[in-house]
Amino acid sequence: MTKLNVEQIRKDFPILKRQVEGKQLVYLDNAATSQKPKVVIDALTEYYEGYNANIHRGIHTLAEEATDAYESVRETVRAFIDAEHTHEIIFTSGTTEAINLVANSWGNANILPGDEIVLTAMEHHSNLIPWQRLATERSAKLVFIPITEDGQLDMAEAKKLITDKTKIVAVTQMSNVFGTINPVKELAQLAHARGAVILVDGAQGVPHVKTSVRDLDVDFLAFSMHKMLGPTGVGILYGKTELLNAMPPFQSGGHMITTVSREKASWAELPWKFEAGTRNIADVIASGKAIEYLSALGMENVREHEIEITKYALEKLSELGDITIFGPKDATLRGGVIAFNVDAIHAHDIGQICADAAIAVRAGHHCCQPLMRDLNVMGTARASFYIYNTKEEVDLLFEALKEADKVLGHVAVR
Amino acid sequence: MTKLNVEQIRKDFPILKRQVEGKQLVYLDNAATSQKPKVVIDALTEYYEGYNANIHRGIHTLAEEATDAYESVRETVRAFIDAEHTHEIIFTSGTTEAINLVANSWGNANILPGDEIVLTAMEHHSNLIPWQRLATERSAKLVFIPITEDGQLDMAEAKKLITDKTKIVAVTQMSNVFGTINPVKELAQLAHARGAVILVDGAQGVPHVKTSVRDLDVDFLAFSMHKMLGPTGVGILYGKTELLNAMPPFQSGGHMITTVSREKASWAELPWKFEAGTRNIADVIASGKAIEYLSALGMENVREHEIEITKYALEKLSELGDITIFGPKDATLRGGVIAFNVDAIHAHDIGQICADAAIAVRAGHHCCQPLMRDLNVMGTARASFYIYNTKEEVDLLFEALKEADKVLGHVAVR
Amino acid sequence: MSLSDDLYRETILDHYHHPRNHGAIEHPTAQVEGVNPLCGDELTLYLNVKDNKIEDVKLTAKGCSINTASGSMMSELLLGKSIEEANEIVDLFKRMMLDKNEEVELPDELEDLEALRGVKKYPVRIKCALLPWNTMLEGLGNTLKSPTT
Amino acid sequence: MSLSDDLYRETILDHYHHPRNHGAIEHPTAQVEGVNPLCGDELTLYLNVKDNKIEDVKLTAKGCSINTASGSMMSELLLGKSIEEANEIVDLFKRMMLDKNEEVELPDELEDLEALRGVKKYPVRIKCALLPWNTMLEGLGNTLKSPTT
Ligand SMILES: Cc1ncc(COP(=O)(O)O)c(C=O)c1O
Ligand SMILES: Cc1ncc(COP(=O)(O)O)c(C=O)c1O
Repeated sequence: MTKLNVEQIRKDFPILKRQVEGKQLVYLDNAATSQKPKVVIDALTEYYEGYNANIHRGIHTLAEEATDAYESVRETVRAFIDAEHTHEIIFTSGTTEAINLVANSWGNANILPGDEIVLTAMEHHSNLIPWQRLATERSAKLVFIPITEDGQLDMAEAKKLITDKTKIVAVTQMSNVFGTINPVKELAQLAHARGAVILVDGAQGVPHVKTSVRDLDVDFLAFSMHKMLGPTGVGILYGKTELLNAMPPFQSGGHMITTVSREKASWAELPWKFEAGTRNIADVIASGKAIEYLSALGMENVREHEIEITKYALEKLSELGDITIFGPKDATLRGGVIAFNVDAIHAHDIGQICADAAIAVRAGHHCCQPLMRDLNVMGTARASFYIYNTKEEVDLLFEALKEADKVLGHVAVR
Repeated sequence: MTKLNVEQIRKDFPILKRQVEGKQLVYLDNAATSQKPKVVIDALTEYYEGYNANIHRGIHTLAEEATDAYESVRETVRAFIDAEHTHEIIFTSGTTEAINLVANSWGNANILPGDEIVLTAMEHHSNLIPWQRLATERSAKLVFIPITEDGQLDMAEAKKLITDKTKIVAVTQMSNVFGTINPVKELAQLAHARGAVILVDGAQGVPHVKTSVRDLDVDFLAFSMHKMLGPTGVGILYGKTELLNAMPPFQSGGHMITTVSREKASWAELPWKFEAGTRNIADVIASGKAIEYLSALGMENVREHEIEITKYALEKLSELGDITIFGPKDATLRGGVIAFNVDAIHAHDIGQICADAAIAVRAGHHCCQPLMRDLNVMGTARASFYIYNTKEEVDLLFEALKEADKVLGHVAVR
Repeated sequence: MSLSDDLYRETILDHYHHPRNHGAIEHPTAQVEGVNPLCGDELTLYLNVKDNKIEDVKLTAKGCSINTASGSMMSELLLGKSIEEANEIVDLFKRMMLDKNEEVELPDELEDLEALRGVKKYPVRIKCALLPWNTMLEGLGNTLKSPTT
Repeated sequence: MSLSDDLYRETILDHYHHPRNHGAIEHPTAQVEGVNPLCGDELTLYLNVKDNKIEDVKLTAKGCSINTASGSMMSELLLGKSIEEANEIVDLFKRMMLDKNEEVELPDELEDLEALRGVKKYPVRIKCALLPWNTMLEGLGNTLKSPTT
């Protein structure tokens, strides 16, 4: 057994008691969004029942309390990802907004015609489409690092593709399809050696792998709190001070200015320059509790648990003769995300049969249509694990897949 | 007494029981953010403890339930503002994002050098800076409708300033300083007569005044749920179908596409085209409860209550000889927002003395620096009311202001 | 009631495992592609309409069980029907699938389609069931526009 | 403890109502503007430094009570001090206001400044209290750069 006391952890998540049509919920859709422990849910109630107020500039007591609570989460996040400065932490509405912010603000200031933007073949739409639009607007070129047979980045190709023309490398820390954990530190070195910057999409990585922006030496890191025990509606953008300082604001409105006349405005200091309008105060405060919860468990222990359950699942599911599992075979090279297909059964049908067994898995293209095309599949089913998942749940998944294979399998592909 | 049962309503808001250093909280900072009834807070807990899941495309039960709950709020909002179609309701992170979306997406597609953007002298920074930036980028011109002595729009000037050069009129429905309710319907007619569109900043208006986008015939309406009993982190953009259809997406990422290749993507239908990435699912669902709560009270009754308390406050506060109250004298012309200064006392000092009496008011420029300059003040104090405020609370404010005047007043201006 | 007993019950599984009218028509009077971009399901419908009558219909589908079964049932029911009759049946089926109040009843001759009613519990999959039918509507429209080619 | 007894207690109110060294110096050795953009507070500081000594200091301020009182106290305490002494006092005061652990103690001669310690409960207003002192730092720096003009 690993160092996580999973039985104890499960008690902290009220939703895990949920029954679906009489059956105990088995939640294996964590790559889409994680469940939330009671401390996080309670933080919302405490805020709204105790000290809800708009932050910054308020002099009254509630406003002081709310401002304090909100701003202190910045420090919690800074410590969690080992950033140098608190002002390098920007609260956004999600990974997607964080990446849009960089593509828009940094991109428009730095990308010129002919420049190259290096992505990988396994990017989520959120780390692809903003760059497509930037490239189109500024006549830049997208370059894709290809992937190997077992879903890893082809680093030999990466070395060739990252050149003096490269202005930015934008890469996912962990694939939401393969589970592959990419060599971000090495990519950062390659980028920096060519004078390029690197943005890391940490939506899947940060919740599962201990992440130090200083050790990895990345310039931007984007991630979403809802995938790591936090509420919906909060994302984080980390950026290095010099880069953030040189960037114009993305959105504009209240609280991101110092002085405003009718014709022009000057921008506030970091981090407020990038936080226009009333923020998602309650959810940021609750996000702090999510990070504290994860830190108390220890990210090394989280990782160890996930390796163990992933290893078990890879072995168990392989017992189904008809299954295709994507991504690295070795659980230590990947996070707890397993995309698979059973026989020629449509992923939706697998999802549905699992749902009938109260097992939540995802089915579809996982916001990775280009990758699906490369893999020559219309979609896959996907099971993804987190701190509260057990081997018994993997066994239940296995049973449901056997059932699917029995009912729907062995069809001549039409 | 009005038709609102304020005593009953107060019981629905847990925070109103709060004591600040032994004194009963008096919350008069509603224009910054409102408090939340228990049904809204409980909706968050119910979601996270019962059916938290990422929406759209999910086949499992929780995902179906979450998608249903999220999408049904769109219909709730549609009905509340009397829009024609549900797909005209876009969920954003706030008024600020909603206006940035239009300034960016509609603006870049429609504003050419020499075009004019008509604003008013009383706009909030959120409905000013996005247009400043657009105007700068596209060499367009900002035109400001001036205000009269008592804080109303000078409509004679408006008629002259809205011309064939005007491409958009962007105006606040209610001033967050004066409380003035602007003649939006008339402005919409003026704009449309010149072939321009109109965007209404409803951040202050929609929470307090029954609003029908069809009756007003506005093209865009932006507002924030946190100012109308909802949680932080949710705004609404209403837009007419033809306009929204013709606009490119603002942010891009997951869920706002139909097909994506490496090089390009095609956009989903309305409303999803404008909702990139994982949405603020829990808070949107809770926002539905906030609107249901307001609808059950009846917006006419909300308005009636606010007129009554504003009338009372205008009279009561005027008893302080040294007070300057901004905005219309007639309570039926304004919402429940009263900005004022007492003697030459700095607004921060007023705010602080009120805070000592457990009274939450705001002090400063209220994100309206250009207006402050026009009024020749550094800032003002501001009390703002909502459905749970009472005349007794106005009396307490009055006492605190008397105290402030005694302790700090009568200073020669330096 | 679980899908294993309900959604995938016998009729559907039968049509899924043995889809009727599977294949292509070499010289169809109409040929239409249907796509459900959300899940990637694809389908090609071939029609042979002569003298206002559906003389032949064939389908090749790449989709889930619902999609395949729904297309198979449709082909069986519409073969031999007049364009007006076909339109009426499509219309009735679509109304059954989209109506929230369960007020649409099917005549006996369409009772196979009852098996698809269970899909309504799963909004995401209603589109899968409708894809063949919407594609058919397009095919019938094309046919009408050029009735003799 | 409420501000009426605490933050605004006697010393502060005294300095607010009767600010010391209020006004301008006609030919100062240094003149600096200070602004707190967040609340709009403005302040002009005039210094007359000769032979490394603050011979005269005057202030005109447009700000809140804290800002005014803080500037007034500062002017009283720094008048007649050497630049080094002044810098030390500014430094000590800033540390007192910014230190979270309440470890900074003030010597008896600066005891008036104790009155401002209460402001620390109100983070928004710490900036108001610091504005005159930060402006002074700038003034002393300017003076140092051109010590004989
Ligand atoms: C008139 C007006 N417009 C816009 C806003 C901005 O709203 P939000 O901060 O919720 O984006 C506000 C709120 O402060 C406002 O009062
Ligand atoms: C790898 C990856 N990047 C980006 C995202 C987008 O995150 P969000 O939807 O929270 O903005 C996701 C989540 O779906 C993801 O898995």
